[in-house]
Amino acid sequence: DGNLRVAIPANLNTLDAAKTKLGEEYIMNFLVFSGLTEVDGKGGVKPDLAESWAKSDDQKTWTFKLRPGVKFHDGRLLEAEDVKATIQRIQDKATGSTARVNFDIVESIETPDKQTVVFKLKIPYSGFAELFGDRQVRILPRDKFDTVATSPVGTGPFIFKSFTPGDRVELVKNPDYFVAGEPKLDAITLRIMPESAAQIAALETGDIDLVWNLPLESIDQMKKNPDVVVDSTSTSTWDGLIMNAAQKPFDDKRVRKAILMTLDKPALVEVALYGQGTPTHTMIPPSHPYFNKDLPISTPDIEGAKKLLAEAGYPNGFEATLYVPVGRPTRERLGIAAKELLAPIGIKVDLQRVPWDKFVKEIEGKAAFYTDGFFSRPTIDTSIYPFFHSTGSWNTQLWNYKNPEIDKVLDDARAAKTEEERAALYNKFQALAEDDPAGAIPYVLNHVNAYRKNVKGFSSSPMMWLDLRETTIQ
Amino acid sequence: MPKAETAQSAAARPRRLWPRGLNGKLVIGSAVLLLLIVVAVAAPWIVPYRFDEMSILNRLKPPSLRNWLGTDEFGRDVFSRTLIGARLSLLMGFAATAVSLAIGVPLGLWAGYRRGRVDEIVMRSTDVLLSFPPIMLGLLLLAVTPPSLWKMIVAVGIVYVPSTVRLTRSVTLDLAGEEFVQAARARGERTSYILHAEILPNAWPPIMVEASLRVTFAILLGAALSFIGLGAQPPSSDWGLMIAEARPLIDRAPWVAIAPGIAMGITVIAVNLLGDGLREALDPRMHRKGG
Amino acid sequence: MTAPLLTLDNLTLAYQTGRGTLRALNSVSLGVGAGETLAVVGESGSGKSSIAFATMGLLGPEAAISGSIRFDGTELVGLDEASRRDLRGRSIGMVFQDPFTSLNPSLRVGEQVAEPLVYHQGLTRPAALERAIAALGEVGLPSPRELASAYPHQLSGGMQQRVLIASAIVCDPRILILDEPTTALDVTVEAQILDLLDHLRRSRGLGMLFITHNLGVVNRIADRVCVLYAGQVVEIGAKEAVLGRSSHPYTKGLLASLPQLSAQGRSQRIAPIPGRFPDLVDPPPGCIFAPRCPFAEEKCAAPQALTVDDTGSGARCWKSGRLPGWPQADTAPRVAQPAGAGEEPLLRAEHLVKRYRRGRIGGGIAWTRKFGVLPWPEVRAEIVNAVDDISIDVRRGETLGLVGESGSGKSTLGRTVLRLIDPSAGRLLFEGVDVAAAPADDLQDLRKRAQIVFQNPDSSLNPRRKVGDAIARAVALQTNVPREGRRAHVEDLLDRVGLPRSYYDRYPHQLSGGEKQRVGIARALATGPDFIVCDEPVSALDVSVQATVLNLLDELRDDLKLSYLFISHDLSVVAYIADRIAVMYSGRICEIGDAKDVLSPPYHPYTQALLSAVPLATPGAEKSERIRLRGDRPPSEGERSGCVFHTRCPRALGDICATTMPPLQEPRPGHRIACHLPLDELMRAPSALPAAAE
Amino acid sequence: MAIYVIKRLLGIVAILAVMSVLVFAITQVMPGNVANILAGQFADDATIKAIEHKLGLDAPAYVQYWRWAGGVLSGNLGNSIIMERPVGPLIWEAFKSSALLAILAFIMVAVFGILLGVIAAIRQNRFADHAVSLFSYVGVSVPEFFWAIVAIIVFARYLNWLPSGGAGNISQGFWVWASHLVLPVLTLTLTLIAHVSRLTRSSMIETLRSNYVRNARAKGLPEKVIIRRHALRNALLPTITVLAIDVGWLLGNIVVVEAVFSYPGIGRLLLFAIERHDLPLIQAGILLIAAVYCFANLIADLLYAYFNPKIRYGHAES
Ligand SMILES: Nc1ncnc2c1ncn2[C@@H]1O[C@H](COP(=O)(O)OP(=O)(O)OP(=O)(O)O)[C@@H](O)[C@H]1O
Ligand SMILES: Nc1ncnc2c1ncn2[C@@H]1O[C@H](COP(=O)(O)OP(=O)(O)OP(=O)(O)O)[C@@H](O)[C@H]1O
Ligand SMILES: [Mg+2]
Ligand SMILES: [Mg+2]
Repeated sequence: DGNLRVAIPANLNTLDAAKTKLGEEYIMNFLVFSGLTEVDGKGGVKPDLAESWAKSDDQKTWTFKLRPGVKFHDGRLLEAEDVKATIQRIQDKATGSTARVNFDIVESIETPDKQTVVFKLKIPYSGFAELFGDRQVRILPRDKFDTVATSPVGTGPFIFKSFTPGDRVELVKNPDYFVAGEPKLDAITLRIMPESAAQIAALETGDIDLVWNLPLESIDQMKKNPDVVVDSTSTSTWDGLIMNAAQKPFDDKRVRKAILMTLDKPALVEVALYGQGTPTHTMIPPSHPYFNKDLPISTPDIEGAKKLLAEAGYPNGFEATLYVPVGRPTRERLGIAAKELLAPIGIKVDLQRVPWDKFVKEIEGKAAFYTDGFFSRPTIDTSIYPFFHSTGSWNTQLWNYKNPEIDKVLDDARAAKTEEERAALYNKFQALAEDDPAGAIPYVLNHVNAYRKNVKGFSSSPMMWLDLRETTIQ
Repeated sequence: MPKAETAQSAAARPRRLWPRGLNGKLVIGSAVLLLLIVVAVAAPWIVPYRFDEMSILNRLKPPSLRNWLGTDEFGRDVFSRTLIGARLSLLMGFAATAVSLAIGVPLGLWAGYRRGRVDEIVMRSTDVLLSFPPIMLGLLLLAVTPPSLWKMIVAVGIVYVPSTVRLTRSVTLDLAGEEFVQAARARGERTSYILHAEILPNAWPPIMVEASLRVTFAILLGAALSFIGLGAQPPSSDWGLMIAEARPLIDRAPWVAIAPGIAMGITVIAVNLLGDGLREALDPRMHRKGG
Repeated sequence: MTAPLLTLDNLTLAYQTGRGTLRALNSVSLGVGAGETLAVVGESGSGKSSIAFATMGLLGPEAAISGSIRFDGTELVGLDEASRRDLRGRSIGMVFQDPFTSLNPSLRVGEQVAEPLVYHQGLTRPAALERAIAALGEVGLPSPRELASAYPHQLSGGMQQRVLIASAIVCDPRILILDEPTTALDVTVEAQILDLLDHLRRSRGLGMLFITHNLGVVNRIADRVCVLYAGQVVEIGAKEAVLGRSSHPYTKGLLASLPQLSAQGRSQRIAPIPGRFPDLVDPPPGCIFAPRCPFAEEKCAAPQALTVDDTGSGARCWKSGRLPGWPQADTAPRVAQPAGAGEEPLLRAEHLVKRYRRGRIGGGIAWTRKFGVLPWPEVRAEIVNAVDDISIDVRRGETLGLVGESGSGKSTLGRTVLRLIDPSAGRLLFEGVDVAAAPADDLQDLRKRAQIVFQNPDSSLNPRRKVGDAIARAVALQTNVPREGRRAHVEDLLDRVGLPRSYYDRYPHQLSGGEKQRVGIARALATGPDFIVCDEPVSALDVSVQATVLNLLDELRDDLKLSYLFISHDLSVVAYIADRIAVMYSGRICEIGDAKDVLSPPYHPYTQALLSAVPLATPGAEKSERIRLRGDRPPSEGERSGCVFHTRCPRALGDICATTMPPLQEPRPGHRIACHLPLDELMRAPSALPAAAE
Repeated sequence: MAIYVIKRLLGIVAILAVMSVLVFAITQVMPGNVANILAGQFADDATIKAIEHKLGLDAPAYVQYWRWAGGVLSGNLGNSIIMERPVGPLIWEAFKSSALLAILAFIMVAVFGILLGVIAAIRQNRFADHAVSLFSYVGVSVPEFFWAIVAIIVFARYLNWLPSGGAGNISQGFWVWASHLVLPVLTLTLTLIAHVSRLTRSSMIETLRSNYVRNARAKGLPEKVIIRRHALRNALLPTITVLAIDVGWLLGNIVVVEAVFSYPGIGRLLLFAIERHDLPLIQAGILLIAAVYCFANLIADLLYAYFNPKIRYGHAES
């Protein structure tokens, strides 16, 4: 039958798209809901619920035209008011949506008619349409906000049927999906299976058709199985050593640079990712058109690093506590490897594993030195600006990085009118960031799915969600 | 005269302080455990490699002459890590038991000897603690503060306090009725002296037997907590954490999980043997003569 | 003599132990005929139970057996398990010593009695149960039908023992083996059981192999007696011959060790058997009794043979025909204590009360109002009146004996007067100072001057301490002997109680029962007390050891001018040692007075019953009239009005006994009897003691 | 007896009340509260404040507790803060799944534990005894997650006999449903059975040496009857108590086993709640588990009393 069974590793906290924070939840966002626009992960923006959009010349007024006749799963027609209410809900701090910061720039929302939404921005912003392709920015029916967390109603290709916490989510085909002929599957079951051994066994025995985000260490093994296809794609999800420039000794760019120079990036890809990743300069993945190909991936230079440290006043190195979050294995491994790699230049690392919630509350954005990592974001600007611009919302919390040259490059890129111009600016940004690193970003991760041979029409998305609209089972 | 009778049958079988003939379980158990302790203590000097020495090229290698038990995902020598892990796991087991004894035994002695209200309060508190399934209590306690080995030791120790209190109390209740305790009171001893010099030495054997079995529970509970992520902190690693971390690799590099698993198995079995042996050796009922 | 049903021939039994092979039985030969009672007596460890187990085939794998056991022509040694099982219960019944643990706690007694019928005679369960009920009736249990559905713990010890007997005889066995069937029971109950057994033997023609260590019991029940010492039969023969004209030194010694019960009081010290029971792993060569025998000569170094004459009597001693009487004790004769009537008593208890609360699972719950309003559930506890309004005094240099059945509250009283237990009410004057309610810290004087010796040699010493240290601790606490002098002081004390000084460094398990008891006495003496509570100090000991300890206590009293509160359930022991006797029943004193007054009429009915129940070891010392109490188990719970004894009193008057507290009558000064019966009525009671022995 | 049960029930209620305060207090001092988690990474204080306010977490602790307790008293367990759904049905569903697992495992442990123990006792120091000892030693010597993973690899992956995890639905047919339970139940049983079998063994050995068994032998009863009627009944008394204690272990082990076998039970739910500080869920989960445990103990005590006439019929004077 046309029921695709998918294994996901963790339970969902919420089904409310605005509040989602986990990869597993994002899968749901794209299966059940739609956004105004869709980002293809290669920088392109496509229409989704919005048929078309236009921006004013000052890039401050954005007008979206909704696709007509789109129905929510409960049968009601989508209206502009729904879009407005959805965005306003995201803007409400009490909702606790991580997408809120993106909409700080919105001054007002108007709905001149049922098919039109007009956004007035406080600043010019060329990437505004891309924001609507973001994970949390799914359009919800404005009369169902109360129940969306438990029984979501959207406009997406699949209709939510049931959720047994800890066990499974069941979805069925949306016959009224606004793209004709899609989806092709009749139903989807997301099975929650935390133990990788269990996932693999289930896939191999055919209990499961697809394992989402296959554990990296199982990939080699999985590839040997003739019944299984392992599909890998490069993402801009990255891990890094966060160094807080507001705290000693990382306030000195030479220290940061010395640490970066010590890291053997290809080796870290091996150790932390079992090879399932790509060394990079910043979060721009090598597969991206903006990636600076002229800049070589740095090779370890112990002597050079020692010299820099000595210049910075640490001829014998120093001691530092490196925090790693428990339950994020790639970042744990990165931390453990870093401890070893930094030893030759005299940096003695005291490694501390911290439970996730404590890590979020007490370490992230507060400690001087820790490993962390971030999901791919829909646009290069949203991936970089918040982290590297001195006013970037995450920069101020993460590493307090200030580099006027980078600020200027990033601002220019926002206002850039052509692709070439933007590409050049981002190339320059990478060179600057390599010279004056904020932290050490050794690699971007691959996203790997494994599925049985009879699953067709599936390809892994660099954004790590599951696009199952074209997928079929034979 | 029931009392006179018990006296007679007791007279017929002299109370034994220590086993006359050593039993096999006791000998094997203590020999293996002793060996383990020696290895654990000496581990830093006898391991072929540093336990956290990584070699990326050399990772997940199967057992060989170079790495007797193979290497793990960071290319660390599993044999060395297993030996070093013995320190943490044994420390965990013994220290947690020690904690539970340090808290539980005095409380149990006190409650059993004083009876009355003190007893009531202590027993009701243990009732509450006992109503938490062990792992839950550990979880809740550990969730409060950042994990670290000593906190885990304390948490696991606290998990076992109620049962220690109960056991000590019941032994004390029995002993408090013994005539040598009455005699001590008759010559005007203080309560503290009676508790530590008259009752405690005689309460030790059953407590020790229980405690030795509890060491194994503590090791296993510690492993379960490590599994959940609240245990030992890497790169140092107890066996539980080693198994937990090696688990995704189990079919790719089974030796990484099997080595600490077997080490743990041996330890637990040794302690169990020791405990059972002690129980058989110390429990006079086990030696009851045929008639 | 009929042809024996059960014959043991050259039975030898060895246990494999950690220390080596233990020869528990050595060529034992004896026989029991139908309708005949053979009593096997001997000290603890002499191998009595081993005979029983060997006969029943209940020995463990550690036992190696040789010789022959024949039952009705069948050889039992080496018999296969199935045939043995067939004999057990069907042809040979057995009753064990301890009724409290010999019944399955989770089966109704009726079923336990009926069981053998089902398996041996193939009866259906209901039919078997009917027969079991009949058997329960036959052993004298009241309302057997109801009793059959009771659980063992609901019965008293005496009743349990009857149930055991019923289950042993229900299949009509021809031989009944009884292993100390009355040792765990009170004398009054023991007397009932002995009567019952006697009756059964007569009515059913049972052959009985009766094992006991009590020569009095032997005298009551046996036709023939077999005296066992260290696994050897040392003397065998008709009861009159063995007990009356004993021809083996060991038998003589046993008899001489018994305190004699007589109204005459005492002046002669008892003469115990010296020495210690041999180690059976490494027994002495030659005559096994020679090391302890006062008549031993060189010739005794050879092993002795048992020579049995044609009446079936004989002794394992070459001198047997020519032995003189057992030597008198060589110690000084006892000093009679002056009455010391006028002076202030050392210890005086006035209206002393100790109640225990005993909660009961599933027991009552009462709703009371807490703080006047809140309904509050309260568990209704049972009140045990362990000591119920008792007034006694103990004068200087005097021994007050306290007798009573088990559970009558003797120990509680003894411990309460020492303030080891806090009394619930009443006054307690030690040398005129009230210590009943004094805070624990003010008791130092009492702790120094009043001490206690316990019953149980095993539990009275801390097994983890050297005996010397245990004594030294008391010296350190309560005397001002300087630290350096303590060891010497303790060694002096060990001397005093007749232990070698080297025992200072021994642990309790390295001592025999009698030695431990001596250590207990030395410990009590360490504080230099004036008053010692002796709580059944000899009850757990064999007669010969008991005798030496009694002598020791007696001597100490004379030497050190001690006062004793001497607790025992054995009237002969109390009669031997006490100047005055208090008889206790269910928490109350029913009679108190000078020893000779209490031991001669007028008696309290309870005293009379106690006295007539005591089995005496002298053949022919038949009592003029036996008084038997109904039932057993004195109730001590709840609110009690009237005489506590009225439920069992053979002479109860009627309602008045149940409702009104009996008055205290004083036939002679200092002799008080609490009874409703008028004095002259009490006076008319015949003496319960045998007519003055000599 | 009824009164005793009522008393015990009141006791359980009291224990649960105390425990709820305790759990509440512990969650109050846990680092990181649910608002931080809801707000996500790098949320500013204002956002956290806003969320706290919306959830009423800014009220004083006692008010929060009272709000919760008031709800519980009126039969409302509150909503899971994270999942935004009522705790009652959520817990109940998970509880039912876990209960199934726990009950099956418990039955296995009880039946086979006792059986093995009895066999070992009867064949003391012979082959069967040693085999049982070895089996139980091995069973307890390694943590349950190790066995669970081994079981998955052997039975699910290589032999492909049984599903590797998850819960079956009875609508998929009985065998599908049952096959999902086999491995978790097996794992739970393996780690607990030793406790029971060893205790049964030693108490059986002890009763076989008791005076009343000796007396039964003296009555010439067949060995089978002696073991069944006389020894077993009494030997099982301590086992009952141990089984109750094992319920506690079972409830603990279930957390781990559920995680490995992706079994949607209360253990995982609770772990999930603790990780996210979802107080109403934590409270309800812990109290439910504690209640189960208390009831298990109560039932054990009642059974103990039932099988022990000394308690059932009050005790005689000693
Ligand atoms: N199963 C056994 N293993 C080793 N020694 C035993 C065993 N049973 C009895 N003995 C020893 O054998 C000797 C005789 O024991 P037995 O029980 O027959 O004596 P008893 O006369 O019945 O003593 P008591 O009056 O104490 O019951 C004792 O020294 C005892 O310690
Ligand atoms: N701690 C206690 N709690 C409750 N009841 C008790 C306690 N101690 C003794 N009793 C009860 O008090 C009564 C008297 O006991 P006590 O030990 O004084 O009797 P006894 O005459 O010394 O008996 P025995 O001859 O058996 O030593 C008994 O019914 C006993 O069960
Ligand atoms: Mg005996
Ligand atoms: Mg007593």
